[in-house]
Amino acid sequence: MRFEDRTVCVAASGSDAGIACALNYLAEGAKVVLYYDEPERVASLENDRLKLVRIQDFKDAAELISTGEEIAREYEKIDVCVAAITRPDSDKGIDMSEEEYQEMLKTISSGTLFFIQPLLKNMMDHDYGRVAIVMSLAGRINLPGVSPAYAAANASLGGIVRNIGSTAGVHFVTANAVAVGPLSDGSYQAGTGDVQGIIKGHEVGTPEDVAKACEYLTSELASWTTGEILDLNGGRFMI
Amino acid sequence: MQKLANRTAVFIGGGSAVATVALRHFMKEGANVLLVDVKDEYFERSLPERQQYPDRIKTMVASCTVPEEMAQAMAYAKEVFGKIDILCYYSGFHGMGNIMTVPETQWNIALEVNCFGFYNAVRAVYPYMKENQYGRIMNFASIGGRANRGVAITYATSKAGTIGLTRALAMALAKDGITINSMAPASLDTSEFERIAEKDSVPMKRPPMPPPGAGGPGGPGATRGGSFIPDRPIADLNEIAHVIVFMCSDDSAFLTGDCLDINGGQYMQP
Amino acid sequence: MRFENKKVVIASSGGSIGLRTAGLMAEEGACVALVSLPPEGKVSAQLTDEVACENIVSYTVSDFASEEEMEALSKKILEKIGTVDVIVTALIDKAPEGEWNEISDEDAHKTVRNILTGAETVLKFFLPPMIEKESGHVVIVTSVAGRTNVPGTPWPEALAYAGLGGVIRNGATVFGKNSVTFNGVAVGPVEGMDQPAYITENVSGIWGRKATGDDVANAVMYLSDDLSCWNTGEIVDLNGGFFAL
Amino acid sequence: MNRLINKTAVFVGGGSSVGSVALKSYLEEGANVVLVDIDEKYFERTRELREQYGPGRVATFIGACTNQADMDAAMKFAVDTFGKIDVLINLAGFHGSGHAEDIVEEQWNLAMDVTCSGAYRGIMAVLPYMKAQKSGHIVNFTSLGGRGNRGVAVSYAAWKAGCTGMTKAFAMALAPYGISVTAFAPGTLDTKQFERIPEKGSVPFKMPPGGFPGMPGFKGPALYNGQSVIKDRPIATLEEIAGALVYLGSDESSYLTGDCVDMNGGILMQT
Repeated sequence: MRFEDRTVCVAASGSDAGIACALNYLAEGAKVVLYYDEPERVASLENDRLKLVRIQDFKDAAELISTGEEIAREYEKIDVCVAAITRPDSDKGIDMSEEEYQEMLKTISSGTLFFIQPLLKNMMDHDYGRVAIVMSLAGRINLPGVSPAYAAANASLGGIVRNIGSTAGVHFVTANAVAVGPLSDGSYQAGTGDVQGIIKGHEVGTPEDVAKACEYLTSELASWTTGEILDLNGGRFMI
Repeated sequence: MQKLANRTAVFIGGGSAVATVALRHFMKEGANVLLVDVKDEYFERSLPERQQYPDRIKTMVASCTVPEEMAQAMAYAKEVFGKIDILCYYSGFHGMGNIMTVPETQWNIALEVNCFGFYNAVRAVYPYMKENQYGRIMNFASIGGRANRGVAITYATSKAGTIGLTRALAMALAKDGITINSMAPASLDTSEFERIAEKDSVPMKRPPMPPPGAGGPGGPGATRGGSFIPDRPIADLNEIAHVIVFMCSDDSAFLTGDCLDINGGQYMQP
Repeated sequence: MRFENKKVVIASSGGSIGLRTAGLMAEEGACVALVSLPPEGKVSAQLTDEVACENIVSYTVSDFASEEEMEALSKKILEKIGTVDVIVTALIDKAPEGEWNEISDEDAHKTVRNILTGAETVLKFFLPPMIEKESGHVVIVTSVAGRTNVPGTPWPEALAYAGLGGVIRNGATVFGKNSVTFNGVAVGPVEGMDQPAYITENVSGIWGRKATGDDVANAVMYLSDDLSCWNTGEIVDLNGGFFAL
Repeated sequence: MNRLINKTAVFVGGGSSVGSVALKSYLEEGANVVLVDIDEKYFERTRELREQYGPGRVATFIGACTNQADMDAAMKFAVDTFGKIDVLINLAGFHGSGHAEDIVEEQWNLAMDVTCSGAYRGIMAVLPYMKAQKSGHIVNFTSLGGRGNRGVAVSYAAWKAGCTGMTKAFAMALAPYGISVTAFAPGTLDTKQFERIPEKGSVPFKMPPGGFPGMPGFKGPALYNGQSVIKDRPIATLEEIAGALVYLGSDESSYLTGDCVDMNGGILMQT
């Protein structure tokens, strides 16, 4: 059991990737706190080591910070923090209204940062921490049919990862990202082009693939990998 | 739950320090391993493991630069273990000099070992992996080929070339369910093992590690990246083995053609 | 005149990139030595009628990767132009088509030699003047096939073009202390170049047109401009939006 | 000296030090320029230069990139003054202060609103004009802080990276109209020649906890240096930055789109 005495906080919104991560950490023996804002995604989850936390609005920094501080007090030591917050990309592209634009950025970018903030403070206090952020490939490479807001939000996640890696490394906290192509549950779309993988028999990424990649990036032995973005897209884009 | 249960791996350059530590992890995860290297002397490093698991570790002397020897190695692995699932390519060659001082021989050896040797190994293992429509291939490149490092020109060019080669082969072999990835670690802590000079290498006058900011072979910013993790300027080999286990297990089923950077934050690709 | 009395050496295996770079730089006042493969009358003929200016001297060499030939040629060129301010390499080669494991070792080595070892050998013999006077620019024209996955790329070409990326970064790092900058331009399909099918068909930029020799020449001139001496290790992705990192 | 003959450029955040020096290069290359910024005092930096070239070549406009109406008005003013817009350079940016574990939401939102949304609003405002003429160059001025391992504020790193990412989406969306969109990410700039004007709403920057590699007081291994590899050249001069902006704004780079061009002395060499 690779995460036996570890406490893991996962934020899942707009995709099953976060749910798969939580299940994977539970299977590996961890105590898991799962933030969610879509009840139907967590309806079937049942485990004594799992704590479900309902978030009203991932755009609300105050709610995320107070929830995080409460979780940190309750569990005293947070070890791993995985953010898988996304929104479907609108097909309006550059005709997106200012409200839709703000909604996209505030949910994906601000939601991810303020989910991580209180937990990161706890990790830095006891000099151990692993942060993994799931982002879309659209934030990393130029794809046709991607709205600028969706690309900006996901690209900012890459900036957050590199910044945490550069500044929190001195407290043994590493931060990495998994850049995924479209997943089998329809989340993390990446524009209108053909972005399917090329591996025979496994052309579309699944939430479990993301869970395994996050497990790799957040395990104890991944202590020297930081600021890296793992391109999990089945060989569609190799950089 | 073991990640490599009854998988068979072939380690080309299996006598290297990294391969020996990775071997321990592969044993823990339940794999069988054939170690292939150019001299028997390399295999002394893994003597304890070989004594503990006599039937799960085999060794063979073969050179990655000779296609026939690679074919023989793969045939031997098939004969002993019945199938081949994983290929790990650890062979490497540093070479020496910069663009103006590099001898042509060293340049050619570096390309031969780091790039064409990997191709020879992949071509030799392909039939066995195509048979099962399953394969995990790992190519051990380096940050020297990926970022601004003041290393020898032979090393930087051949490692950058082998990362490009990995992408091309990943595209070609994806149709058979085979994933190929390269990894680019920074400096490694191989102090546990006594250093054996690389075959045909000319002893490079390795400058003592200059303090940061001092003019080393590269400019002020180039000599040594240094990591963001305290007391950890270089990698522990178990961390590198952890990456190799991930790249060779089913966990990385959807990852191919990628180059994984393990460098403590010295180089963060945008 | 951006390149007033600058001495430029261009190593090109033929086609519009070498030609237009020579032409545009000469128009901006540079004195250019254009080295290319046996022209069979192709390159020099195009050159004379297109750009009738005496600043460009054309040389031919049979193998860029042969040290003897390049040493002799570099002596001859340096005697004529005295020193070197800018080196531009634009070497391409076509690996044979066919299944990845059916490319003969000999063909594979030939392709890597012509693209990668050739560029390194050119630099080996034309860098010394730059190192002595502690200023200069090197621009290596490479391909998008060396930067990312272009479907159908023969592996020897992917290897060679990716290796050029290594030459650029290592050269930039090692010779930064001599204030010499190394940069690259990763091109996709270009008008007037004899390019393999996987580039012209699979690298579909969004402009719906190929780059022209002038586009590439302008990028090369940006990277070798005196105003770019803090720009090193950079590779400009000039492929019309197929791949942009 | 005519790489931008009878082109019209709009610099959003043109009062910055980069904008002031780029103005000189653009005017020398024959372009008309409109500087847009939030306060008259920013334009003091280029007073003599603007007087030397006169209102026929350079104009100023007070407008905030945090407000779409201001941006629309600025673009209309530019078209009314010079007849068209060929180049838009988004120079406005906001550092913000604080790191991932302690940044306050207000600083984070300001950086988002100026660095990323500011460029977005500038592009949306100029779009009708560039679509009509079926040509144009848009350059987003981002930074090495958003691209590599730098110890900058998390708001700066995140939103400069966001702006670079957004550039790629705009490049793909606007190519059918013949508009190229590129990002330019320089390293540290030498702005000593201008007296520093603190950004509106900014809070003094504090070093990351435990210091930062290469700086005194860093608790990590002392091996990190992460500086320029070029001798005696730790930072960029504004003339070099202006030279790059001339290339990116001129028709010489009309085939280049979506790419982020770096100028950082080899600190980060994107592979």
